[in-house]
Amino acid sequence: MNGNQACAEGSLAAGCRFLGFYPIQPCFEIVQHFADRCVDVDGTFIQMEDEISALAAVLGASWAGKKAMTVTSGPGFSLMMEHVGLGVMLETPCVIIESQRFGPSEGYPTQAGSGDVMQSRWGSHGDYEIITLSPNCPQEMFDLTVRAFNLSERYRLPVVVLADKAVGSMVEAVIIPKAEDLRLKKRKRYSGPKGKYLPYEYDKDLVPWMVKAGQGYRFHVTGLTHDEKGYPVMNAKCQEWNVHRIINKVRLFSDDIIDYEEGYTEDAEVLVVCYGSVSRAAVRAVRQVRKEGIRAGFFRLKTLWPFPEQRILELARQVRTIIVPEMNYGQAFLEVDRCSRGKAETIFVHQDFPKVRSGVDIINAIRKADVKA
Amino acid sequence: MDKIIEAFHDGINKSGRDREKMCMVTDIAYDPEVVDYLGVDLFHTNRGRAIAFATGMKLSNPNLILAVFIGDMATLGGNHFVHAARRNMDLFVVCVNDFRYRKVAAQETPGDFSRLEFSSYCSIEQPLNLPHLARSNGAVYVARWTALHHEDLINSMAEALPQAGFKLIEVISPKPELLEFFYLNSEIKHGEDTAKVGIEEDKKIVVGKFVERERETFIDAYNKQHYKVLGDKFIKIAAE
Amino acid sequence: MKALEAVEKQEEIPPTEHPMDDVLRMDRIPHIWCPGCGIGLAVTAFVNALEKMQVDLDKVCVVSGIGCTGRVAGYIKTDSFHTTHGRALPFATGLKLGNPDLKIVVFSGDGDIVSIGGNHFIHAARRNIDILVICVNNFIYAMTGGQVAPTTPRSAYTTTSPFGNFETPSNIPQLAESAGAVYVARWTSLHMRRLTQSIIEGFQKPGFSMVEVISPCAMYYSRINKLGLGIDMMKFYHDNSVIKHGEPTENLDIGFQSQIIVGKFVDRERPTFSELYKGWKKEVKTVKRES
Amino acid sequence: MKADPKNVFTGSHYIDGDVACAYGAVAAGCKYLAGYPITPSTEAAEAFAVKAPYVGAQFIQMEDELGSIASVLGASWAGKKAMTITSGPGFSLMMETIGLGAATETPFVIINIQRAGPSTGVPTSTGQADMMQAKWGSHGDYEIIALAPESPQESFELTFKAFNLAERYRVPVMVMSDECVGHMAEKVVIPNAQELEVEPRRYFTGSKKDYKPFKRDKDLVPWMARAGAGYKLYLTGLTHGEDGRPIFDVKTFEMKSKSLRGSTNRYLVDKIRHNRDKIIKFEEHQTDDAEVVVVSYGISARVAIKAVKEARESGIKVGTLRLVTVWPFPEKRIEELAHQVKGFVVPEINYGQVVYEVDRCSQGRANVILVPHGGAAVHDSDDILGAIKQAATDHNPYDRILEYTTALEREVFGENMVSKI
Repeated sequence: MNGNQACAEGSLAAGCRFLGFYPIQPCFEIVQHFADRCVDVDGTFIQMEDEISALAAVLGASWAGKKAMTVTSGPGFSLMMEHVGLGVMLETPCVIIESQRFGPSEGYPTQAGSGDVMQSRWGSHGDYEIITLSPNCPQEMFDLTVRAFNLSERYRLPVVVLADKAVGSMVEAVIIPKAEDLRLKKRKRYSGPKGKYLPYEYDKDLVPWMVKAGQGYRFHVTGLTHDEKGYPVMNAKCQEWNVHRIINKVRLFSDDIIDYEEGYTEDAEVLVVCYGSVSRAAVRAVRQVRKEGIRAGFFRLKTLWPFPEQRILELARQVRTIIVPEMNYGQAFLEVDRCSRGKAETIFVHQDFPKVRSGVDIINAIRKADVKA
Repeated sequence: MDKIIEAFHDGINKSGRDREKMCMVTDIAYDPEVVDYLGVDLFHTNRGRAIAFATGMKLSNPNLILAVFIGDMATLGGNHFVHAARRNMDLFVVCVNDFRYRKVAAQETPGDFSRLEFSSYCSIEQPLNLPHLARSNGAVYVARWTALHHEDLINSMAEALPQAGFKLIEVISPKPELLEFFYLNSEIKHGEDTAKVGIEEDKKIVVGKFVERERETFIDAYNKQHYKVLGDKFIKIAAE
Repeated sequence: MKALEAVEKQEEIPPTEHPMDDVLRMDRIPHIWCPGCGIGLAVTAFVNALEKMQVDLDKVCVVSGIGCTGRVAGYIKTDSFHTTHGRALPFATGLKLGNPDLKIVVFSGDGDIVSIGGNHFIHAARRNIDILVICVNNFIYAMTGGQVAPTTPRSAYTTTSPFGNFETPSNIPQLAESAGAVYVARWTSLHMRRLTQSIIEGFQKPGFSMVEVISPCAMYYSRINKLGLGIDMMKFYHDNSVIKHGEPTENLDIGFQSQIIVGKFVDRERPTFSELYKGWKKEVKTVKRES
Repeated sequence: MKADPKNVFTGSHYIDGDVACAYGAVAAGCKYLAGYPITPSTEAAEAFAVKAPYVGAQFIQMEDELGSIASVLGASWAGKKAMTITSGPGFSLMMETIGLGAATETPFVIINIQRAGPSTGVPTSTGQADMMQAKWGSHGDYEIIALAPESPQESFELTFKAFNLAERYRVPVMVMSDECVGHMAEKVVIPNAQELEVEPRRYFTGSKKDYKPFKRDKDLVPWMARAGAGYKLYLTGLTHGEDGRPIFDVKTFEMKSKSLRGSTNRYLVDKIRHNRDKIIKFEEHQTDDAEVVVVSYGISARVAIKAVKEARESGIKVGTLRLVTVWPFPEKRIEELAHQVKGFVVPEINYGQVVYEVDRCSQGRANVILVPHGGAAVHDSDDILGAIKQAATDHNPYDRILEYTTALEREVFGENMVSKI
C-alpha cells in the first residue's frame, strides 16, 4: 500500500466521514481512495469549487457532528489560510492533509518538497498555535493521520499532516490494526441542560465542550472575538481572554502532543535533526557513519509544531554540532538554531532540486563536522 | 500543437490584430513552444486567477489585447469570470472545457467507477452552463465549439477578437479519443437561447454563436463618467 | 391600556413575553443596525416565516458571512454560525452534507454573497444544495463605511466611487437563475407579508432557493446620495416597486432610483445534490457488489 | 529619478496613517490600486480613489482579495507600479498569489493594516500578529521585504520606500502597518518632489532577442520587460529557468542548479539575503552603554518610549532598537548587541513572533523577555517597564523566551491564572 492510500485508510479508521476537497497534484490519490472506500462506510465527499470552500465545508461538516478532513497541496493550502484561522477561532476539530510540493507558487507539481513547514505554523493572520505532524513512511501516514484526528478532537483545532509526494507514493507494508485496537479520542461533548450551554466555557484543559448543530442547544459561534456565550465582544479584555487560551491550550499541553524519535543520541557528538521524507536519508546516513566510528545520532521530529524546544536544548548541551537537512532553504533549521541557544554549532544542509536524497550530502556534512572537532 | 492554439493562431491572422500587442494569460501550463508559435507574451498565473490578472493588465495598459485561456471550467475563477463579464472588461476568454481536470486526474479512478470524474461536469453533479452564465452577466460575444470545428472556431475567434468587451468562446476539448464522439454529437444552432444550451446526458451538444451585442466597456464607462464629473482635470489611464 | 395605566401610576411595567422571544436572542438586543435600516425588517419577516411554518427550530441553522447582514446569525436563536467573508455558503454546504436533517438558511448581504462569495453562490446553485439564501441587498458595503458594491446602481456615489459609479451592477436574480437556482424571488423590505410568504416557499422548497431583499441603507447609501432618511427610502420603494411575478430575470436590472421590479420569478424543479449523490452511491454499491 | 511633482501633494497635512499610505503610493508613482473593502484599511483605498483620476491612476474595487492581488500582478507586468491594500483576513486570502508574485519576481506593494486576529477577531482594533505570516504565509521558499511604520509620517515615507525597494529588488514588499497607526491622525509633512528619489523600473535595454526575464545582474536581480512590447515573454509560477520557461524535467533542473545558472528557486531567497545589508534599516537609541535593549516595531515602539524613559530615569541602562525593516531581520546587529547586553525586551501585540528571531539571533547570550498582548489595544507601558526591570536585575540565563505576565492578563484571568510556560 502506498502512503496516500494509507492516509485515506487512516482517516477512515479514525472515523472520518466527510471529505471536502478540490483536485490538486500530488495528493489526489488520497481522494480517490477515500471516494472508493467511503461508499462502504456511508461517508460523504464533495468536490468544492475551490480550496477556500473546501475547508469551509469541512468546518461546516465538523459542526454538524462529522469527523472531517480536507486534502490539498501547497497552492491549495495557501488558499485555505483564512479558514485555518476560522477553524482556530471557532475551535473546530478538523484535519488538513497537505502533500507538499517543491518550490513556491506552482513550483514542481509532481515533486516532493518541504517548504511549507513555517507556513503551517504562521500562515493565517493573527495569533494562534497549531499542531503539525510529519510522517516519513506509509505506515506513519496511517498512524499519524489517526493521531491527527485524535489530537484535533482532543484540542479542538485544525491539525495539519505535512506529507509530501515522496511519502505519498512510496509503497511499503502498512499494518492496519483491528478497529478495536485503535484508540480513538472522542470529542468533548456537552450533555447538560439545554438552556445552560455556553459554547466557550472551558475547564482545566482549556478546551470548551462541543455540541452538534441540530441538537437543540441553539448556540451561536462567530469568527469575531467572542465571550463564553459565543457572542461577539469587542474589547481588549475579551481579546486577551480568547487569544491567551487559544494559544495556551496547545503550549501548556505541548508535552503531551510532542512526539519524536531518537537514535544513537546517548553518546552522540554530531546530531542530525530531521523530519518527513528527508529523515529516511538522514537516518541512513547516521547509520552509515556510525559504522565508520563517527559518533552521530539522529533526532526525528514527528510533530513539527509545537516544536520540541526543551529536548533540542538538552541535546544541544550534549552534542557539539547539530546538522539539519531539509528540502528547503531553512525553515525548521531556524527553530533548531534558536532552541540550541548557542550551545552547539548548527549547520544547515539544503538541497536545490526536487529529488529524494541519497544522503551523501548529509554524510559529508557529518564527516566534515567530525573532522572539524 | 494543440488544436485550439492552432485555431487561435489562424484566428489572430484572420482578425488582423497585432501580435506584439497581444498577451495570453492562462491558468493552464502551456508548452513554452506556444509562445514562439503564436508570437505573443504568455502569462501563466495560478489556478483560476487568469481573468483577474488580465483585468489588471488591461487597466494598466489599455492598448494590450488580452486573450485569456482558462482551463478549469471557471470553478476556481468563477467569481472573476462573473464580475469581469459584468464590468464588460475588454477580454477575450477561451474556456477550454475538457470535462475534467486533465492534469490532475488523467489516470482512471480505481475500481470500476468510470463515472467518478472530477470536474464541474462531474457526473454526480449537474454541469454549469457557462455560455448562459456569461450572457446573463453581460458578455458581448458568446460562442461554443468543439475542438474539431476547426474552421468555425477560427472564424469565431477572428470575429470576436476585434470586438470591444467581454467575449467568451467555450471550446469542448476532451481527451483525444473522445473528440470525435463529441464532434459527431453536436449540432450547430446559431443564436440559440443560452438557457437551452446546457450540456446534458443523452442530448446533443449545442454549438454555435449564441450572443453578439454591444455594451459599453469598463474603460469607456470609466472615462465617460469621470469626464462628466471632472472635465479637463481628469487624466485618462494610458500606457507608461 | 394596562401599560398606559402603569405609566400614569409610575409603576414598573412587568416584562411581557414577546412573541419572538423564542426565536430571537433577546440577551443580545439591542442590535447593531442603524435607525432606518431594512435588515431588521428582513429578520422580522424571517422570524415570522419560521413561526408560521411551525418548524422545529432545533433543526434550523442560520449561517452568515461578514457585514451588516452578516450579524443576523447572532440574533437568531437557532444554531447559528457567523463565518468569514463570503464563505457562508460553503460552510452551509458542509453543514448540510454533514447532517442532511438540518434545514439551513444562509442570511447574508449582497457584498458577501455576490461579490466575494460569487463563486460559491453560482456553484451552490449549480449543485442545487438544499439551502435557502436570503440576500439583503442595500447597494453598498455598509459595515466598512460605504464602498461601491457590485450591486451599486450606476452613477450612485460611494466612498470608493467618489465621482459616481460607472460599473454595471449585478442582477442577482438573473445570476441565481442562470446558475441553476430553483426558486428566485425579490422583495423590498417593505413587502413584509409577501416577503414572509416567499421565505416560507423558499424554505420548504427542496433545492437552492434565493430571496433577495432590497433594503435601504440610511447611513451610507442614502446619506452620500442625499436620498433622505430610511423612511424616505422606504417610501420611495413603496411608490416605485412593481410586482411582476414570473418576469424574465434579465429585465430585473436596478438603476439609480429607478423602478424596482419585485415578485417571484423562478419556481422550477431540479434534482438536488443530495438526491444525485444518493443515486450515485447506490449505483456504485451495485457495481461493487457485482464485481 | 525625481518624483513627478504632479503626484506629490507637497505640504503639511493632518491625515491618518491610511491616507498617508495612499499619498505615499501616489508620490512613488503608483498608478494602479486594486482593493476590496476591509476594516481598517478602507480609508487608504478611499483616499486613493479620490486622487486617482487627477493623476492618471486607476482604482478598481475588485470582487474579492484574490482578484485584487492577481490584478495587481497583471498591472505590474503591464508596466505600472501597482499595489493593493488589505487587512488580516484579506491578507490570508492573498497568500497563494503572493507566492506567484515572489516566484515570478513581480514588483508590487501590499499594505497590510493589521488588526486583532485570528479569523475575524476585532476588526476595529489593532494587532501585530501578521508579522510571521508576511514572511511565511505562502507555501514554498521565498523571501520578501516587510516594513513597519510607527506613525502616519512614516506610513508615507515607508510606502514610498516600499515602491523603491520593490522596483529595485523585483520583490513583493509589504508595509505592515497596524490599525493604531492607520487610524491615528497626525501631522504629515510631504516634501517637494525634488527631494524624493524614485527608483525607476529596471527595464531591459538590450536587443529583444537577448532578453531573458530571469537573467541576473551582479546583485542577483533580473531585468524587467513590458508586456506587449514584443519580447515573447513566458511567465509562469512553475519552477522555471533563466528564460522563464518551465523546466519539467528534474534532471535538467538538477544540472542547472548545480551550475548555479538556471534555476530561479534558489535566487528567490538569495537575492534578498545577498542584499540584506542594503535593505535593512533600523533605529537605535542609547544602545552604546545599554544593559537592556528594547527591540520593537510599529506602534509598540512608540508605547515603549515612555517605559524606556522611565527606566533611564530610575537608573537602568536601557536602549532601544526599532525595526524599520522587519524582514529581512537585522540578525547581525542583534547578535552584536547580544554580546553586550544582559537582556532583550520585546513588546509585541501578539503572543510571540518577532521575538523568536531575536531569541535565535541572540544565541543564548542574552535573556529574552516577551511582553505579550492579545491585541485590540496597545501595551500598558508599565508592563514594558516591568519587563525592563526584570531583564536588568535577572542575572541567570533563561532556557527559553520568558513571557512577562502583563497586568491585563492578571486582570482577565485573576491572580491564580493558568501558569505560564
